[in-house]
Amino acid sequence: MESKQSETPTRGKLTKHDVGMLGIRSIFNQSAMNYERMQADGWTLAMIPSLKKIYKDDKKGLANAMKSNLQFINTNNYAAPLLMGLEASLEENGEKRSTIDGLRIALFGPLAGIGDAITWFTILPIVAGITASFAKQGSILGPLIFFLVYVAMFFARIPIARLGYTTGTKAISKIRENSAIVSHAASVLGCTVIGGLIATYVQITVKTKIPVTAGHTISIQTQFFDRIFPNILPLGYTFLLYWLLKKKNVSPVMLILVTFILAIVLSWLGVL
Amino acid sequence: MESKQSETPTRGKLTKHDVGMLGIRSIFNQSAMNYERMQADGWTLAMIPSLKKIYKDDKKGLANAMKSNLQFINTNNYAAPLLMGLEASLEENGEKRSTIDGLRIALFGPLAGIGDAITWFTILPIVAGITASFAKQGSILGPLIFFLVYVAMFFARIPIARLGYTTGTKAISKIRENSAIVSHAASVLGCTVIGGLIATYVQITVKTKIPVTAGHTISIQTQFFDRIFPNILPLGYTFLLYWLLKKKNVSPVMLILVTFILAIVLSWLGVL
Amino acid sequence: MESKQSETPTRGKLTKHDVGMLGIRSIFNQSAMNYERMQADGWTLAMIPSLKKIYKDDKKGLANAMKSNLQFINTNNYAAPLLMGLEASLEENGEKRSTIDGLRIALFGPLAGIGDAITWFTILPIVAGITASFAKQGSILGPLIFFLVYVAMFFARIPIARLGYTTGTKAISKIRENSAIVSHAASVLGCTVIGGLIATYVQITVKTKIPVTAGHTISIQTQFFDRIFPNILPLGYTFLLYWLLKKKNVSPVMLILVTFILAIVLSWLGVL
Amino acid sequence: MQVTLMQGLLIGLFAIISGIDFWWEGFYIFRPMIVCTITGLILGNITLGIVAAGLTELAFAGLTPVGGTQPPNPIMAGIMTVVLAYTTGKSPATAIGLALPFSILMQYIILFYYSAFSVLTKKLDTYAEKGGTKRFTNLALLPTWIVGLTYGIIAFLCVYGAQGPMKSLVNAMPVWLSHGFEIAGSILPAVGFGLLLKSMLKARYVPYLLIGFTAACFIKFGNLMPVAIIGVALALIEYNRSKKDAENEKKLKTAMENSNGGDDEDGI
Amino acid sequence: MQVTLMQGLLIGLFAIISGIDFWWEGFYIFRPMIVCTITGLILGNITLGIVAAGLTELAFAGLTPVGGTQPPNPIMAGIMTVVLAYTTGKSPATAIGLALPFSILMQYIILFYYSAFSVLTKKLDTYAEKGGTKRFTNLALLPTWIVGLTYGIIAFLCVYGAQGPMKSLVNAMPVWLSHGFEIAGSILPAVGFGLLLKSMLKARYVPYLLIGFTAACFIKFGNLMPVAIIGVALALIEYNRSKKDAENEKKLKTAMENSNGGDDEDGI
Amino acid sequence: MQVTLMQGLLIGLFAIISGIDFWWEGFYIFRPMIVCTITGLILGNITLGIVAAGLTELAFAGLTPVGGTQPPNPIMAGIMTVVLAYTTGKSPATAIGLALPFSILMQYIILFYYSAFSVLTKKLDTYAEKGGTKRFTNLALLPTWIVGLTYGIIAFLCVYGAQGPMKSLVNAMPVWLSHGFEIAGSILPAVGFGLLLKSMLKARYVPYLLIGFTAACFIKFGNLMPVAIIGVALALIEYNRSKKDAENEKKLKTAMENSNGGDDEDGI
Ligand SMILES: OC[C@H]1O[C@H](O)[C@@H](O)[C@@H](O)[C@@H]1O
Ligand SMILES: OC[C@H]1O[C@H](O)[C@@H](O)[C@@H](O)[C@@H]1O
Ligand SMILES: OC[C@H]1O[C@H](O)[C@@H](O)[C@@H](O)[C@@H]1O
Repeated sequence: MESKQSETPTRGKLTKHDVGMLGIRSIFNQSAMNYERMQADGWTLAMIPSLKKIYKDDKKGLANAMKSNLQFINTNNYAAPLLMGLEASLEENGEKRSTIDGLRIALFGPLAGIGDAITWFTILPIVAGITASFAKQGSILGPLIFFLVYVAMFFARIPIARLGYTTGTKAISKIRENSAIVSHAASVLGCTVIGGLIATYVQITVKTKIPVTAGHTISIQTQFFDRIFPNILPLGYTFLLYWLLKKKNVSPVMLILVTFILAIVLSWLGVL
Repeated sequence: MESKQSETPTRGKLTKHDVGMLGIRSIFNQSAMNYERMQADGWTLAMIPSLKKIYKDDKKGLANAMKSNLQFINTNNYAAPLLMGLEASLEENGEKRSTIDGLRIALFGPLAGIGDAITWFTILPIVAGITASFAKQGSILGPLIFFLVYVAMFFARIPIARLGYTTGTKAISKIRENSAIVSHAASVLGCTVIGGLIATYVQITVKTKIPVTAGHTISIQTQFFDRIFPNILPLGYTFLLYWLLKKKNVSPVMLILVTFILAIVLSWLGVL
Repeated sequence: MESKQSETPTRGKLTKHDVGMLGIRSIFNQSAMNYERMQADGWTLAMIPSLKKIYKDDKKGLANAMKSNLQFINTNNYAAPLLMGLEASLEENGEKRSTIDGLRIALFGPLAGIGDAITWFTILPIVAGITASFAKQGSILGPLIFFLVYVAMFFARIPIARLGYTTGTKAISKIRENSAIVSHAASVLGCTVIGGLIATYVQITVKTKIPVTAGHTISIQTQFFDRIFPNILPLGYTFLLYWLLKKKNVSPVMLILVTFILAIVLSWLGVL
Repeated sequence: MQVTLMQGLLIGLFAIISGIDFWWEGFYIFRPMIVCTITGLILGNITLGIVAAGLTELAFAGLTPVGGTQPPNPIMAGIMTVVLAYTTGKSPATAIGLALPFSILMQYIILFYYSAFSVLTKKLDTYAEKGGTKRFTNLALLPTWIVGLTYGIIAFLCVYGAQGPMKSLVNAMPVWLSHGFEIAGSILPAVGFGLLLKSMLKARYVPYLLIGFTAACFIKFGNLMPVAIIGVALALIEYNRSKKDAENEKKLKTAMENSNGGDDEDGI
Repeated sequence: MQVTLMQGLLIGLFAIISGIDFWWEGFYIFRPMIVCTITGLILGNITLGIVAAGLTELAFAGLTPVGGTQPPNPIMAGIMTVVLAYTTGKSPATAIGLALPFSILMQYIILFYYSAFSVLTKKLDTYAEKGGTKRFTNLALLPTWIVGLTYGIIAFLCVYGAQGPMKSLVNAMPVWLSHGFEIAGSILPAVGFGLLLKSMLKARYVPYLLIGFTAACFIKFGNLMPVAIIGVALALIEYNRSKKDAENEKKLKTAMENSNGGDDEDGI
Repeated sequence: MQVTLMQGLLIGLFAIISGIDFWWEGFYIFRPMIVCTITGLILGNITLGIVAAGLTELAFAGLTPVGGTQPPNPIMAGIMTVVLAYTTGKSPATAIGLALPFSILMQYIILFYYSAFSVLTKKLDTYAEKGGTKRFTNLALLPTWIVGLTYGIIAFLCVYGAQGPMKSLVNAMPVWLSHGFEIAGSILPAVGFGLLLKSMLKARYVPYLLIGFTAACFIKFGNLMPVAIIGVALALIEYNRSKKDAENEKKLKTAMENSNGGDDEDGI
């Protein structure tokens, strides 16, 4: 403890309002989105006022913290304030840089998986499905409810950031100890939902039919692939991409391009 | 061992017949059912002859045992003989009061969950479903089979009590050691089936429809709640009650009353 | 290590080609199939050239190895080359007889379960289902594809044998250590699929209907058994057989005969 | 048709017996399946009784007293369904609805008794402290006799004494009220489950509750067996695991004890 | 139509080849898909053969020899379905039923051989003890040749030699008998699964059996993949867990050994 | 109908605002539900806008930017669906298809920006090293303004400037091409999931991926809740287990340290 005190003699303290504002500022998370390090620049931008208050006159410390925050990150935008609040509390408490950076890096992936499943693939379809029922019949209630839900979602960033912050403050020692366990459980949840996402949101349907006799054809999709396992093509293609990304270091843009070209060519050939 | 011997110098031994009779006497379990301590009075009533035989002239010990048995208990009525048999064997063996009472208290909850799931929610619907097929067509086979099944169920109390007793006798040291494990596994099973019970046996269906345009309405139930998760209202209401019972110490009678009033008011308003 | 060297001073080494041939020879696995020790004789026959090469002039060792291989074994025929390759690598490395035999005996059961599930109950229905669609319309594509798939399956024995062999060679120490873990995981998978197999491939449907009133009957199957649990009779009968095999040491031929007689009698009575 | 005095008395007697059976949950002759049949028998139209038994039993399938709750009373429901069908000539299916108020009346009385019998607990404590088994027995059985008698009287009054007024009262009851009772009946199990959870649910069991709930939502089947079997499987897995853990901990403890520990203050 | 001698001999020859293939489970040309097609080819009506192949293959889909059981024989079923359709002019679908007795006849013969070949084991033991690989090989292959020959003879007799009598025998068979065989076929896999369980099932695997069974009961799909994938997932979870356990135990053991243990008698 | 200059400008303005909202993923006014409604309002036919909103929102339900991918652009799709339905008089359902090329055009532009903005990272590093928060902020916000402006210009041009040519271009586009884009859109999420897996998937998580996949294949439901709840249950089980493991390891470590270890080289 003493050693920490001497290391960071002048760490400032964030108020409840500061942390709330950090939640609001998490909106900047994608302000400079790019393929090199995704949200890293916007992330740092969001953190700046908090870091300034924490490091006060410690210019060196601030610069150091900013640089460390500029590492690759890509997470869900409603999970971001949680992680930002957590990070802020760790910074404030003068945790080691490696602990702070390690925790952020360990958590952004699982949080992306969980957050996407909750926001993009559960809340959005529910809200869209319900409000579209209204809208399709011309009722203004549709867009109105939709708007109100997402305004609420936006302001939820404030309590989410605070949650991250207090979790951090209250439980810094626990978190350091349990970070592996928390990230393990988060990965379990994340991988389960990604499995579900692949089955639900990637759609590949082969149109080709093999003519066997005059007037009779056999559908590759329904009489071949669907008999092996449902959604086997989406699973296979996702794993192909995973393999290319992980083992062959192919860039995502490349894969997007190839997917587009493939889709168009196969559409032209009448296969898809 | 020696210390136990000296403590309980004159413990009597139950015969096979005694234990069977204990099973039969478990019928008294609800004879004085009340909201203060549920089955405790009836439970003790059922245990009396066994306790008397075990404690023989040890008036003090008997009084002590009876008092200890008068603590709150509420379990399934086919699980009761099992627990009674188990308790009898522990008493007989002169186990510590705290062990005996601890085990009874640890097990009655899980056993209630499991027992209810088996008797009320599996056997009863099966037997009722099958015999009603007969009865609805006027065949006496319906009530006859129903009656025979439940006579058999009643006499099953005898072997159930013996099972509890021999488990106890044979495995007292094991049980003391494993009581935590057994109760843990029982709770896993119990909670799983209660989850299922909530989804199956609590039914709340909102009738309200929101008019959107002339002639078109949107159903709150099918187009809102059912799209979020099936049976979400039953789950939510059960958890509300759980929270009131556990954290706010509201009495069950109160909750039953409130539920009734709510149901009638909402029926009057046309919501349910 | 030294002690091993002295024990097996002249162990020969199999070439890649030898192991491939072992895979091909696994075809002999059932060449002398019988109820006393099932595939044991054919298994040994398949292993002979490999054993000869490994034991070279060590006549004693060869005889010993052959005898040990003549113990009861019954496994899936596409899993056999895997196990043979594994065994060959262990023999080559001069592992203790008890390790070799122990591993073979521990693994053949789980591998039978898994292999049967994959080959007999997954690949066969898929291939049969798909090719029958063609054949039923008279297209030669049906038998053709069927034939090609199984020719490929046959030659897959070569890489399967090599896989077993390299797994063994590379990981002998690991395998010795992990054999319990691997066999445990294999049993988990095996038992899961056998559970599925029982529900899918054993079919018992009671035809009896109980007349309740004039013109009305109640079906034992749909209104009784199916209401308790789907496929409850197949499960019960399989467990009865299991119990007879395990606890009463009844021979399988006996059970097959009894099953036949039962089926015919019950067919005659109109029960099945 | 009219119910004769003799029939009324017999039904009252049967109500006492089945009432005690329900109080004790003994032979399940309190279920509509038996109640309706016997009532039909007493009224001289057993076929009507049996048909009503089938219908009423199904209607009351989910209405159970689990966790110390009280559902609409199956005995009064069973008796009155048959009696009303017999006297008014309506179909048994319609009669079930008309019998509901009687069923709910009895439900309230039992609920009242559940609260009332709490007053006996003090006295029973005193007897127990003195080891007075005889007096304990007598007092602990008292509620049973009270309940039985109540059933007899209520049943007789409803069936015989108040045939006319009851009929008009039933007809006067607004739909929303009886519908309200019906709804309450299908929500009430929640109280029982809440009570069970109160005594069982710890944080570590939440996943199993979720699994059971989700399984029941998506497995369509007429009883709880599938969920129960999943529960058994999970419980066995946990049992084996915990046993292994316990063994390891034991070994660990032995190891720690052997290492004659001066620095034990770090151990948990 | 009549089957010529030449055709009969050719079918006999194919029966030898596919019979050995079935005995060895080699190339799966013993499945009706191939047997029917080739028989059709030999009889000069390949289209009939292919159509029969599709139908018979599906009918025999679940009839497998797992766990050392013998199902109704697919080769005789395949041959006779095509031959009977060809000679009697009935549709292949009807012919499948008529072919069943032949199929069951062959099933019995194989069952007999399974028992009979047990007599060879002693001799083989002796050869093995002496390391006599040559004589071992010859003897271990003998059953194969016997089985092959049997197939050839039976097939030829059924197809050519006994066309007339066979036809009348088939027609004389009562429905309950053939239905009985059919039923037996669909129960028989239970023996195989019982044998597998005998060698695999321990108390700790019961939960997985239950999970697999329940999953298969409620997941409607044409093959076992879904259950197998659930099994793979569970096996992987157990594998990772057991590995971790083993590591811990190793550490524990090291710890216990280090604590130079005088009081080791408490350890398990 | 024609779009007036004023209307074109207003739509351009709204495109800037919602474009920035999409870039930031802020208030979700970039979803077709809002975009169509506002566009309808500007064009003076809000009912058309709302109806189109319902249809387009559903059509774009699965098209999300997860994992850093870019789906066909929802803003341009929303604007052009309403505009094309308004100007050509076609039904909104048809107009969705016609609007797709505009949507894909914008998708490409954003994809280009994702690559292009990488050039800023070096400069931002320098600012950060010097702690220059002011300049850092300005530069980090620059992409946002560029993107916003681009939306405004493109939207104005498509809506007002190029009404005629656009119409003919749309009509000239072959079916296979637009179908190809459609297909690509429904495959693209795979890239996002691949990216997520890249950062999360280790061997020990494969079973959970399989369970999630299989569950989603066989549980028919409109959203991911069931799978998510199963995932939560499994995660909680693993959490409790890992915690217990960690405690045991801690104890073990204490034990090992206490046994003042000379032979530590065996420990792992
Ligand atoms: O729920 C446990 C238990 O609660 C009450 O005591 C009774 O309703 C029993 O029928 C039930 O089994
Ligand atoms: O069940 C294991 C195994 O048993 C027998 O040996 C044969 O029927 C094989 O086809 C099967 O794979
Ligand atoms: O997948 C994580 C994350 O990836 C990108 O940054 C964006 O598309 C977010 O919407 C998404 O949540």
